[in-house]
Amino acid sequence: MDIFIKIIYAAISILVATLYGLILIGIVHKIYARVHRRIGPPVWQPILDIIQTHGRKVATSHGIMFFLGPVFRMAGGMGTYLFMPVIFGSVVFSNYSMAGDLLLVMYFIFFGQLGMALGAGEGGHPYSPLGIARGLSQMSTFELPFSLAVISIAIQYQTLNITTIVAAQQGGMLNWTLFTNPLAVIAAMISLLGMNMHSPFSLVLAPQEIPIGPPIEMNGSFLGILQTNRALFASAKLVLFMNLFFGGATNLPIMMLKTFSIYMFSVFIGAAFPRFRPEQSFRFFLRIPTLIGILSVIVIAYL
Amino acid sequence: MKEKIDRLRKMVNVLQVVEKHPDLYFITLEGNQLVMALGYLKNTLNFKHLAFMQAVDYLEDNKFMLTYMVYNYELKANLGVNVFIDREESSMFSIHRLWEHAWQYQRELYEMFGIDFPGSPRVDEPFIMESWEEMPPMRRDFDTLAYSQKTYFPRPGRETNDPKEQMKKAKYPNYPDSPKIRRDDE
Amino acid sequence: MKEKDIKIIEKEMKLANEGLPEMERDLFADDRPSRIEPLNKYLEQFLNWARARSLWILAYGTGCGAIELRPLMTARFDAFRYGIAGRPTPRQANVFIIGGYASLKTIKRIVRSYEQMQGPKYVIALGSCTINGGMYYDSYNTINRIDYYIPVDIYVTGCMPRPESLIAGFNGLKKKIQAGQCDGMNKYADNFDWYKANQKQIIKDWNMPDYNW
Amino acid sequence: MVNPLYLIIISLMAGFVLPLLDRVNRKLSLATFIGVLLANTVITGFWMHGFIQADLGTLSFSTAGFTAPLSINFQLGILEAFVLLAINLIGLLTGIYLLKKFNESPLAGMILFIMVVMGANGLILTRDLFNAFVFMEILSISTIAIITLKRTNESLSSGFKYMLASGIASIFFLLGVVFIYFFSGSLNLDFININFTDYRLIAVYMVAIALLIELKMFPVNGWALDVYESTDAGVATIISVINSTAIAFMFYKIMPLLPSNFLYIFGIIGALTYLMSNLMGLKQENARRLLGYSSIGQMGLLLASIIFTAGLEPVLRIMIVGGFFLNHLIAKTGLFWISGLIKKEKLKDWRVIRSNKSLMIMFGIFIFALSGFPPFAGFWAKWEFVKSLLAGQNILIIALILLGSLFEVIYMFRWFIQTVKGEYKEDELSIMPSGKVILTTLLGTLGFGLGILIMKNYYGFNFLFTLPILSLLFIYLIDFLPAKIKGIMSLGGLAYYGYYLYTLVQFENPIQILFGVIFLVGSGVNLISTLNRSEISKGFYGLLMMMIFSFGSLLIARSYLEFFLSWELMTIASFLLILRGKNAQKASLMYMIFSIAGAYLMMVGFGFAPELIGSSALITGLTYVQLPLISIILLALGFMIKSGVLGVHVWLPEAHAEAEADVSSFISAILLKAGIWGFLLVAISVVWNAPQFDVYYWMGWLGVFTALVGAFLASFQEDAKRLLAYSSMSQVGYIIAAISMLSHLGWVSAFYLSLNHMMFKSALFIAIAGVYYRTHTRNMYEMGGLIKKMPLSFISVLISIIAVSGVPPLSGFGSKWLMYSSFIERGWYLQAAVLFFASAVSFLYLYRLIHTIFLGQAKYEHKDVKEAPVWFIIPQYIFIGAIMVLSTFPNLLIKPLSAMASQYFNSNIVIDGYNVYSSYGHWNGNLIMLVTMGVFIVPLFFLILFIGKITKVKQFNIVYAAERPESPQTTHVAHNMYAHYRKALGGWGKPRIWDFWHGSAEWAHTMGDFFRRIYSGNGQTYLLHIILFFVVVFFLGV
Repeated sequence: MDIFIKIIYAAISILVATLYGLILIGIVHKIYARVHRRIGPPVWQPILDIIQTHGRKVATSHGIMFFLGPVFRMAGGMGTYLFMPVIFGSVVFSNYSMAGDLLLVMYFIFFGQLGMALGAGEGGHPYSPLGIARGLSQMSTFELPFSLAVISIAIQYQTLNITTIVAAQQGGMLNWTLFTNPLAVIAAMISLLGMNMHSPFSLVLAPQEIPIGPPIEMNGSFLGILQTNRALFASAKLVLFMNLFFGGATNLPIMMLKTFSIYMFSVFIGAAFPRFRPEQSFRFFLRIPTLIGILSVIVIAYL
Repeated sequence: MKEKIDRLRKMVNVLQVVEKHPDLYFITLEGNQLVMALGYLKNTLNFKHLAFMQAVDYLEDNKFMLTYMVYNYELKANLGVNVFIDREESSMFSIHRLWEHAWQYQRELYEMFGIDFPGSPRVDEPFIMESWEEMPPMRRDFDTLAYSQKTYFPRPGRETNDPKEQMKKAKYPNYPDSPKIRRDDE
Repeated sequence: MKEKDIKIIEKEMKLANEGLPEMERDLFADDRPSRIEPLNKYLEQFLNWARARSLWILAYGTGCGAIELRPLMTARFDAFRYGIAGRPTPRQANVFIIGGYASLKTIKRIVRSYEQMQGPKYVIALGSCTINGGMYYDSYNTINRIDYYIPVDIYVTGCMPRPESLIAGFNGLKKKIQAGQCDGMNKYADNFDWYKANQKQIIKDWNMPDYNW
Repeated sequence: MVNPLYLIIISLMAGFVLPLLDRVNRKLSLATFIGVLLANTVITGFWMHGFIQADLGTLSFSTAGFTAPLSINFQLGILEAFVLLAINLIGLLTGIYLLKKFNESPLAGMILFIMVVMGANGLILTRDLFNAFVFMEILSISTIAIITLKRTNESLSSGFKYMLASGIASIFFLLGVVFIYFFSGSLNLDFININFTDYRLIAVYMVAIALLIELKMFPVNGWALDVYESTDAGVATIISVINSTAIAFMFYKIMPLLPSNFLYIFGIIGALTYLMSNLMGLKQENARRLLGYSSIGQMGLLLASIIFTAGLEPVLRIMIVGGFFLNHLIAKTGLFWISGLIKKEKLKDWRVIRSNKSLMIMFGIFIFALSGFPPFAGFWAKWEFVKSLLAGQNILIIALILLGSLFEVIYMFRWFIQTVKGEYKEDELSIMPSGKVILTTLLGTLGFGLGILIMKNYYGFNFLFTLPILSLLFIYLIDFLPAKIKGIMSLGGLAYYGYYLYTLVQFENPIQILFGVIFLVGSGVNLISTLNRSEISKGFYGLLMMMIFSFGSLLIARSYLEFFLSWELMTIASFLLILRGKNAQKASLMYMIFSIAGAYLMMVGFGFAPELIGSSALITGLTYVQLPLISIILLALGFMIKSGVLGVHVWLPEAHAEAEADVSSFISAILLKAGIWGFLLVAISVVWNAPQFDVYYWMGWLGVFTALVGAFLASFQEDAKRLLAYSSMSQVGYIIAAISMLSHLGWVSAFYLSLNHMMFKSALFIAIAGVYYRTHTRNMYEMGGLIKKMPLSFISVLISIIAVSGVPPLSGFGSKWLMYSSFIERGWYLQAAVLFFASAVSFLYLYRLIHTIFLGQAKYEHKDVKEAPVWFIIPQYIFIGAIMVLSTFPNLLIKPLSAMASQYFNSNIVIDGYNVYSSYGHWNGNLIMLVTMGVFIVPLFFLILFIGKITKVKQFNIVYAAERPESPQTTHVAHNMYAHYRKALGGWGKPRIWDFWHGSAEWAHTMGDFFRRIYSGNGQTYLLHIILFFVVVFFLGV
């Protein structure tokens, strides 16, 4: 019985996160439009888009792996989300965080990416592997500062358990990692730019170079699932960052406020900068952010 | 400019010189002296730039006129070099070794007029007319209207008006006839 | 034989793909497109409502009319506020704007892209040239009636029509979609042989499969 | 006991009688000739028998009715008897070998031959210095005469050079003898009992230098090379073996007279000779001259061993000196004989030897024997010699000898590989005289038997340790059977072996069981893939079983020697297996060189290690001894070479790539683990007896960077097997780093990774083998789209790469989780970050592997490709099944592994149901699996529900910017897939380590070439060398 309640809670949690993520994307569109002095689409436009893509009557598939690619991607997003506690102290939003710690979440992010990469690969379109090669390469470089930041906070809190990390940050803003370990947060936030793949790090989708990269062959419901996942995955990543660096959240509005602020960080940077070339992007991550990350580890561990 | 043409005269047989403008001359040469003349123009007389090349179909004379427009950066002047070639066995020397980009013009001329340029790269690849099977469409004896009506399912009920007459009729009935513009070749 | 059986056989009939060299026939699908009926009337109404508000244009400027899409999408006219967005791949787009005259060379690409779009899909024919050839009616190279090659949902006349008329066209398309009258996909499938014959009549070097999935 | 005088008398008599008999009939003289040699052999054989039967001490025989010192006396002890038997036997065999030649050439040849043998016998027997001089002269002069018998320009000139050198040597010797007599009043070695100090030194010095010159020490040996090059094979044998042996024995006899500092210098000269002549041999292309260099080197080694074993107990000394001596004797004789049969000068022309199977095997045996591989005598001698040198702290000598030995191995094996693998045409076949082949075979068998004899009788090895060799022999006997039968027999044998080890040997430590599973169960499953071989596959299963049984022996080895023996047997087997690959010349040579270098490091490392107490397996035994730091470093380095750690990894991709498809998986999945096993053993010792210096901290860094560099290199490969090889390097880096942590969690993760790596890497290699079997290419960009043709292989590769990458829910995540937890717990933070980076980079190559082979565009030429053969599929799916089970129930593995590691450390992980808690975090593999399945199924159903009418399209139905794809080749993104990454890395992406090793090889060859130039081929230069040598060595000594 317990399990069923847990499953229902998880379903609620995922629904909320997905809707929130979709609205978030809608808001970003609105903000971009306002920056361009446009009116912009309604904030629920992403939801309409998803209904539209699922409403396609026909679809083409290149094979089993192509078929399963979006499923892997969605499972990756759902899993990443489900293995994290979203709201500190909430039963509904604690998800399956008892299954593993921060390492699990970090590695489960790859699950969806790998599956999607395989699915897109079977599509046979040359842009898919091009985008994936770029994405994987970039991923390997921004993982370095991120992992350094994670190690830094693991040293700081003497644990890898996300709930414990959040608990340690309760009781005032100054307890947040942002203020107790600013170097780690800087390194992680820069790698968040890469993770969110807004420009200047939008190598994978790169509409003018390899339109639109891996999902170029994805159509109909495949695309719909990918878009749903994009929303869910975005909110999962934001929740992760919120938990690790910004004190977590004790209720839903706080969660939304914090994740929204974190997201705006990369949105504004994305609106302001043009895209890097791949090698520029890789070098960027391997230089300053990595140094900041190393510094944060050294400061925490040895000073 | 004149001086340059005079120097060219020493090299080749210049049949005709027309001055359209102080900066724009047209000369007519013999076909078999063309490449030599262009080479001389480019290398010695400093007409470094081939602006374009084109063909005109003189159906009545059974001739094509090819025009090579070259440009001198020092004089800031254009020189059009005309040659007449036979319309039936239309063929001309390729100048892609003088100006590399000429191959593209030659390819177009081959497709549109059927003028062959032996040795020009990719000259027989379709330029814009993939799978064209009729005669080259720019030849004046090709009736495009008939072809279009035969091929492209014309929509019935279409009315075609002369823009001038139509404008006059619909909008400016009192507008006087504009003076006839005199053109040089008339 | 009953009519029903004939239909089934037609459905299962594979395309010959005769334009392709023997070696390449294995590399292209040879299924025929078929008519798809909506599952449920009310669901279809709901979906049409959503479809009408989420129109994804294929970012493919087939002619000079494509120049009008820039002001349409940018700050002046901002079509995105109606849910009209560009999409770089035909797999994901559902609106195809034929931007003006379609030359011999372009019609091949238009057909290919149209067939690669996943239905329901809509075609907006922009400019006079798509209707009767416009000023190119007597050209050796410009087709006169686009609807002989792919089904068209909305025509926007003019040469060139301004973005305002294009937006009007979109509004018309929206109304048609919401009314469930945009069935180009099924029309194309039903009259597949006729369309194909027309296409093949002008595209002489048919080096693609009969239906580009 | 026959009086040794008869040896001399018979020979002299024969010398006189032969001309007479020859008048009668050539057959008669030949018979007499052989008869004399036979008689010599028989007599010495009787002596040897006598000495073995009863300890007779040393017998002295005097001449002319007087006793020494009045008369010349012969001394005959077991040593003399042994050496005499050996050289007379070789004399006899060479005589038989040359029989045909003597039949056709003038009689003088036979007489001279007998004289040489007689001179050698006399030199060995006599105790009188002047008498020794006489015998030496007889030996030299008859040798010179026999050289010049050939009557070519080269042989005449080389004979003349010989004469010059030996003339000077004789003068020195004679002068020295005169001085000795002057100082001591006696010529008899037994009666010279004064100390040759101060000015009297010159006396013995001259004698010794004379012998050194005759022994062809560096650099006064230029003449000898010309001799070796220009003479007949049989004669070269005489010079290299009989002549040199007798003089070396003479040196042994005068050794007591020499002061110790000179002895030390002579020893160094011996070792230096070994090093230099082998260094110069590197550049040789002429077979005979190469053998000459090798002979000279071996003489140097012999000299060094005679000098440096002086203080040892006699049996051991005989073992070492006799081992080197016999090894040289047999191998060099054999090689010279073969060179006589081949009649080709150039090394690469020796490939005609492949027309005669047994000769080729013998060639291999001689090469292996000369390089000091078990079970040949040289191996035991080298082991004991290094040990004794270490006891005497003679590091310099060890360095010289081992370096020299390395060079010898390099050129010997280059020759071997060239010969065995070179292209050869059928019409190059030359008919070999079968008699000589039989003789050579006899000799090879003799050498082999001798090695086995030492192994069984001196060391008394357990049956299990000889099993690798026996299995090789046994399977060679049944090699005519089809491969499938042999494979199934091997599988059965392996199963019984595993059962036997498990039940009867009784593992002392669960870690042994873990590695037993990796070695034996892993091998067993991998063996299934070899059943695909349809042809007979000659020699394959023998080598394979030899390798597998060596793995087993490594597990249960109880002493350093047992371990090292098994290690070397494993090296032989794996080398020959790699060599079986089609283009494996370079790869196998590199493997051999690096293996040997590693083995030497290990040998020295074991030499430094304290003696073990008791007879338990090494894993227990090593815990009771404290290894010195130098030993730890050397051993660890040796093992790391075998596992391909950064810096010494260059052999690894070559060997993996070029080995046969089904061998690569053995190398990667199992052979590398042998290195890990050794590394672990050293670490176990360190855990209990921590060294002063934290060497493991740096090894940890080495492992970490191995992981990173391996991952990067793998990403930039075009060759699928090379990619997997670098991936193995990367994974081994993880394991090395995890072991180096010396913590509980670290070791658990190392064990976990080892087992996991064995499974997924086997599956991957076998899958790629299947792909290669069908597509006949290893270049990934030539494949593509095979998922539709080979779905089963695809699934297994998919599961494997998920397991490699560490993505949950499969078992790879367990290893990653354990690893990072342990690194953070241990305080190795930056290392953990580098490993994070490495594991992120590993996605690059994994995706490349699966994409470029299975996804993307299929090629026209692979239209009719079928699924891999069932024999490849079965083992893959066994591994995949195991991975899936361990992923779902990770505690099946974590619990025992934790128990293994907690023998050495305090356990700090708590296992509660399916939960594993470390001090930093927790992990519930089972729940992860369930949740993952849940979140996978939900979108799957959703998709199936909403997808609408789905059309399955083909590979060219892609949106190609409104065009259609031109061809699969131009549409498949595969070649240089990560070009942008390479560009981003800039100068860091250059293969510097390759450049380093290439540079080293180049440098060694240049040095060899440089030193070779001192041999100008001019007799006067050689004389100058001798004089300079005389002076310089003297002043060095004084």
